[in-house]
Amino acid sequence: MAENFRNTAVITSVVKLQDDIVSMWLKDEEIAMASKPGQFVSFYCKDGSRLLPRPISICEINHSEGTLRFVFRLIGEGTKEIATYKVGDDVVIMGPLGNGFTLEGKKAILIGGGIGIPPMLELAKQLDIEKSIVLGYRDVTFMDKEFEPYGDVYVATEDGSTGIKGNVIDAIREHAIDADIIFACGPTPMLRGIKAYALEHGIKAQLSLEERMACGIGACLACVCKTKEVDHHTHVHNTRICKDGPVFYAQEVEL
Amino acid sequence: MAENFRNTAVITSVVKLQDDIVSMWLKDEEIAMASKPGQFVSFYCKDGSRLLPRPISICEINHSEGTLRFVFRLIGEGTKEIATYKVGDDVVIMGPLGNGFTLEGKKAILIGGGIGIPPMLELAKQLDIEKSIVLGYRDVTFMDKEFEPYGDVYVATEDGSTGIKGNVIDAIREHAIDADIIFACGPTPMLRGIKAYALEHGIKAQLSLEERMACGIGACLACVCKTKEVDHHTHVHNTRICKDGPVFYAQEVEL
Amino acid sequence: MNLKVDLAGVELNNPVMTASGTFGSGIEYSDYVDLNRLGAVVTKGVANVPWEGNATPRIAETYGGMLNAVGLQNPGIDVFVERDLPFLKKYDTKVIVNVCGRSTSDYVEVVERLADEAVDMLEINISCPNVKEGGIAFGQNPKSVEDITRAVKKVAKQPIIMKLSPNVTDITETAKAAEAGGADVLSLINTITGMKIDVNRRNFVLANKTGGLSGPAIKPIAIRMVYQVANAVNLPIIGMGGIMNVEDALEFIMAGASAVSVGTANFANPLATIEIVQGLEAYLKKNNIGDINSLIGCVK
Amino acid sequence: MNLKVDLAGVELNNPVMTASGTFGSGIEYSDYVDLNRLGAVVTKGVANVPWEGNATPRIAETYGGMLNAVGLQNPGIDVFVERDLPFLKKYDTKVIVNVCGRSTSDYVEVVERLADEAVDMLEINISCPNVKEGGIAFGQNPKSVEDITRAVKKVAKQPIIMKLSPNVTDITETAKAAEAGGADVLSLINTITGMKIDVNRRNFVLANKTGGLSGPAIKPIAIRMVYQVANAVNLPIIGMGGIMNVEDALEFIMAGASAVSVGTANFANPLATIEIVQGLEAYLKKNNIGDINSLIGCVK
Ligand SMILES: Cc1cc2nc3c(=O)[nH]c(=O)nc-3n(C[C@H](O)[C@H](O)[C@H](O)COP(=O)(O)OP(=O)(O)OC[C@H]3O[C@@H](n4cnc5c(N)ncnc54)[C@H](O)[C@@H]3O)c2cc1C
Ligand SMILES: Cc1cc2nc3c(=O)[nH]c(=O)nc-3n(C[C@H](O)[C@H](O)[C@H](O)COP(=O)(O)OP(=O)(O)OC[C@H]3O[C@@H](n4cnc5c(N)ncnc54)[C@H](O)[C@@H]3O)c2cc1C
Ligand SMILES: Cc1cc2nc3c(=O)[nH]c(=O)nc-3n(C[C@H](O)[C@H](O)[C@H](O)COP(=O)(O)O)c2cc1C
Ligand SMILES: Cc1cc2nc3c(=O)[nH]c(=O)nc-3n(C[C@H](O)[C@H](O)[C@H](O)COP(=O)(O)O)c2cc1C
Ligand code: FES
Ligand code: FES
Repeated sequence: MAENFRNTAVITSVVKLQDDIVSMWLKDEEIAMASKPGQFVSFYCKDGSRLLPRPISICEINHSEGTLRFVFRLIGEGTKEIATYKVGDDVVIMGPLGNGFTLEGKKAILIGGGIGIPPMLELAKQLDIEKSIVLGYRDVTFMDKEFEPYGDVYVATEDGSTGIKGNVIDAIREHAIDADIIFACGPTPMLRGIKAYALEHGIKAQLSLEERMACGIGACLACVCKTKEVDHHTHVHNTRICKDGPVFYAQEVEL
Repeated sequence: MAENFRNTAVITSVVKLQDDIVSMWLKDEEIAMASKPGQFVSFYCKDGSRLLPRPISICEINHSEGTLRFVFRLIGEGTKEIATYKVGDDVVIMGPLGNGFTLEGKKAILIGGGIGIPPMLELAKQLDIEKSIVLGYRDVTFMDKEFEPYGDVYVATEDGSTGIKGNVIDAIREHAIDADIIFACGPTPMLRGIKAYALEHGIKAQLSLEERMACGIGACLACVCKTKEVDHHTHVHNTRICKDGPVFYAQEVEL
Repeated sequence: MNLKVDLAGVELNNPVMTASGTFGSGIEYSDYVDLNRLGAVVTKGVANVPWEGNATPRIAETYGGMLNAVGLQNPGIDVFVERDLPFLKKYDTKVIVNVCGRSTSDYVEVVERLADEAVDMLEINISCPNVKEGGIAFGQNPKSVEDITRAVKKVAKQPIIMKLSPNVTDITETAKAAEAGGADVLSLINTITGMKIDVNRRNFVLANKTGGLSGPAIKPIAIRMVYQVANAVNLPIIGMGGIMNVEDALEFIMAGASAVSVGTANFANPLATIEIVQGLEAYLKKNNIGDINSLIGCVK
Repeated sequence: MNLKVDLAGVELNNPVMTASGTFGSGIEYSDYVDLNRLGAVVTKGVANVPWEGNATPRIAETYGGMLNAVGLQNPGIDVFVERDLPFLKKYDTKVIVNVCGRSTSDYVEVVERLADEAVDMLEINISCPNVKEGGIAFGQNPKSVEDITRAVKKVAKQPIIMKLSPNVTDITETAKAAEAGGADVLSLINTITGMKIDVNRRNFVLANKTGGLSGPAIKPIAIRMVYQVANAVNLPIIGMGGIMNVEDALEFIMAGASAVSVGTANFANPLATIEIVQGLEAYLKKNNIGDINSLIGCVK
């Protein structure tokens, strides 16, 4: 048996970070105990018109209380539904899913872009090495203060309203941040840039990818990404993000 | 403009009368003010997988408080959903719909069968003439005590556990109840029996019918019943229960 | 900002219409909807004589949709012309009469009868799955689609919309047949034949056994068919099938529909049509689009 | 109380199976579902060689359903036989291998290769809407359905299930063609071709543009087709399309299916199959029915 569960969790806190970003804590001891940074959880909507689970990354884990935190953006009807839940409400979730980050290296850069920032928080807490944290936003920042206890935080915004104007790579260059390992989550163009940067500088990089999912557990082959080598499951060049990822080494995947 | 509205009402009370029967009060002043006995209201489910409104008869009207009472049986997913709503919750309803009972006669029998009993309550309150009230159940009774202030109440149960053993017609015969007008709501076989009884005894009868509905307002022609004369809408022999009913004189309709 | 669209020379104030059979002749919904705000009202199917329709139950709810087997109950063209048309003419909206028949001559009779009436367009329903004769059987055969279209066009004074059935292997074949027969506009999709069984009563839910499936459940099929037809013929298309909100309407328009019809959604929300008109205005404004026509078929 | 059903001589412990492509080879779901409790596991489509499948996005949610255009990514028959079959043989459930191909010889090759393997039945997928060659094009043409069935039957040692496409005008024609070709069992329905457009990005949601619609949205269509086919041929039927719960499964059985496959529901609820097995037991008990076979096709 894999260490994952489909449970009815209870909501212990809901806070709006921005108009369209919600932070939510759920209590589920089994899932919390089994979780590690970089893994995700499938949220099942209550409305019957929405059948597929919504994958949301684990943002923080409180092992002693058996709780998990998720931070998500309201994109469509599913995330909007979940955002209406109140403290004490039930929600069916399945997890933890995926492989998560491998804790390694001596000196790390943690990079989060937009709604890819939340999963970096638990990683920042658990990764016990020297860390620089680079956060990229379009404009308004969120959660950046929460990273401060765990390392030097550098912010980049596209409109230049906070930190340096530009993207996360601009911030890394600007501040000449060096490292032997990169951990990153964010939009594909950002990950593509990070992959190029990492290869160029000979830095190992773990990238967390995203794709539309149906089963969330590796059965339906909806969520594949192109791989350099033949993948172990189908023996083609398509590996399952939900099961074999979402975290891959940069050189393993084609972005 | 017809005197009906599509509004978001607020639930002011929810009580279980039996395992599968719920009594619910809603506050909506417009609809309450416009309502009369025998009319119904369309309830719209929140779950997106259920598109069609659920027609539920008005059981009681409190004009001064602007509230309405509904009593319904949990049949399928829709009524089960509505039964989960709590005091303070919203519910979208449209109404009042249909024609309602015509208050007339000198001496009436009000007959309710099963879940056709609730709509007779407001009628009993508003119909200011001599009244016998005959209530038919399969086994366990509900609401029978609530009718006592308004007339002599006779109960019939199929299993004989309360009142006489048999159906409402048996009860009427048994107690030799006479009248110049019958008002009835209940399952079709019961209404068929009442129609026969009324014709046989030369008593006028207003029957409240039921059929599956889509629009609830007379546009889709889903909810017709066979009529004796050519109907005024389509000029065939099918009249719309939602718009031209649900209450018909016994001789108008074929059951 | 322009919401006006053109259907074979008929200019609609906006692309939002009602789907035949879900809106009566507009009278009942006029309590909730200002008909002046609609691009067109499409009436319930009208035949040459009154039709009784099918036995009840005529409808059944399904997951995200519904089945209907109303069977085209209608008062016939005479009552329609005397009672319903005068009502509709009071409004600043186009009037499209949906025509049903059991034979080609039935259709032709209604079309002739309406030739000099104040009707903007006629929609020929050759795709109703709920009647034994006519209806869907016509609509599944390219040859008969072409023949009926030609027969109707011969007597019609208004532009003719042929309403296609989705119950076919390849809808572009019937679409091309209608085009060959001289159709001015195509509308699609009519309902998809379905069935529901009540497992407790162990019987069909509908008296007619089968019914036509409509509602948001079928939208992806309808979008695919509109896209296919838009890329196969040179006629304007009225898209329908599961439109609940403005996003759905836009999907049809982007797939190639010049106008859209809203059906089942009226039952779930009587204000659906109006909300969609308002939603289109808001979408154009938000995205800085001057003319809705620039969105028609924009996704290739 | 008997839940056992027979499919062309293969006895299933109960009529509940998994729908091809939604359950992998059972490995992943075995964390949630005791495979011993299932009547059969139907594997993802397997071809003669590995297939890459389509580009992503491969799926899109729709109202009460989903579209998929996975495109039959699979490791090919060799890996399947070495890795997946031994896993499945550990369980007390029937193993049905779903076979896909781009040409008749592809299908034949896989069927031959499996002839002496511990496989109970083969399901031939001639109805996948998501591949350019083979798949649906075969399944829409009665002649080619018959030919492929015959070709496959010639080399098959296990009973052959032909999986029919719903994207046809009259499914009884392809059903009869499969029967004429010697099919032992029919399964229906595969997905219905659909499309979704993202109105904000103004583009198709799926990389493949179209995909196959599945889920409860399509159930009424599937029930109708199972009923039609059950009344047109003399073969056992495996019914599927939108089964979410025991009532849905019973609808298919009463319409004429001897067994049912659960697909999209696994995504919404990984325990769906097991809950349906339990639900069937409860239904029989509650209604005092001794044998589920008495319900097959009981609604006429
Ligand atoms: C491994 C993983 C982790 C994620 N973690 C987070 C997170 O921590 N916070 C967060 O805000 N978002 C996260 N996402 C994205 C999140 O899953 C989508 O934003 C969400 O599913 C949208 O659902 P919706 O109903 O609001 O939107 P809709 O667009 O209405 O959804 C329709 C369908 O598309 C799918 N979908 C839409 N956008 C995405 C997307 N970007 N990725 C995958 N599926 C999508 C939905 O799941 C649903 O099936 C993650 C995605 C993946 C794959
Ligand atoms: C005019 C009128 C007044 C009614 N008043 C009451 C009342 O006061 N109390 C009460 O308990 N019930 C009443 N009913 C019946 C009630 O509408 C149904 O029990 C209810 O719609 C079932 O919904 P569901 O989702 O629980 O059941 P499901 O069976 O899951 O419903 C599926 C579909 O069938 C329709 N349907 C199912 N049963 C009926 C039915 N008996 N009549 C009409 N449509 C049905 C539903 O509306 C829905 O569209 C009334 C019906 C009508 C027509
Ligand atoms: C209750 C009902 C009655 C209908 N009657 C007709 C009709 O008379 N003529 C016709 O062409 N289509 C008729 N239709 C089909 C609709 O016009 C429309 O094509 C179909 O319902 C798909 O759209 P929707 O999903 O928005 O409802 C009817 C549909 C419903 C639900
Ligand atoms: C993601 C996905 C993949 C599928 N892959 C296959 C396949 O490989 N072979 C096949 O015959 N059918 C395939 N199907 C079709 C299903 O087996 C089934 O026929 C269809 O989904 C209808 O059932 P459902 O509504 O329960 O999902 C697939 C369906 C889905 C949703
Ligand atoms: S979502 Fe099914 S394999 Fe990843
Ligand atoms: S429900 Fe539409 S006419 Fe009565």
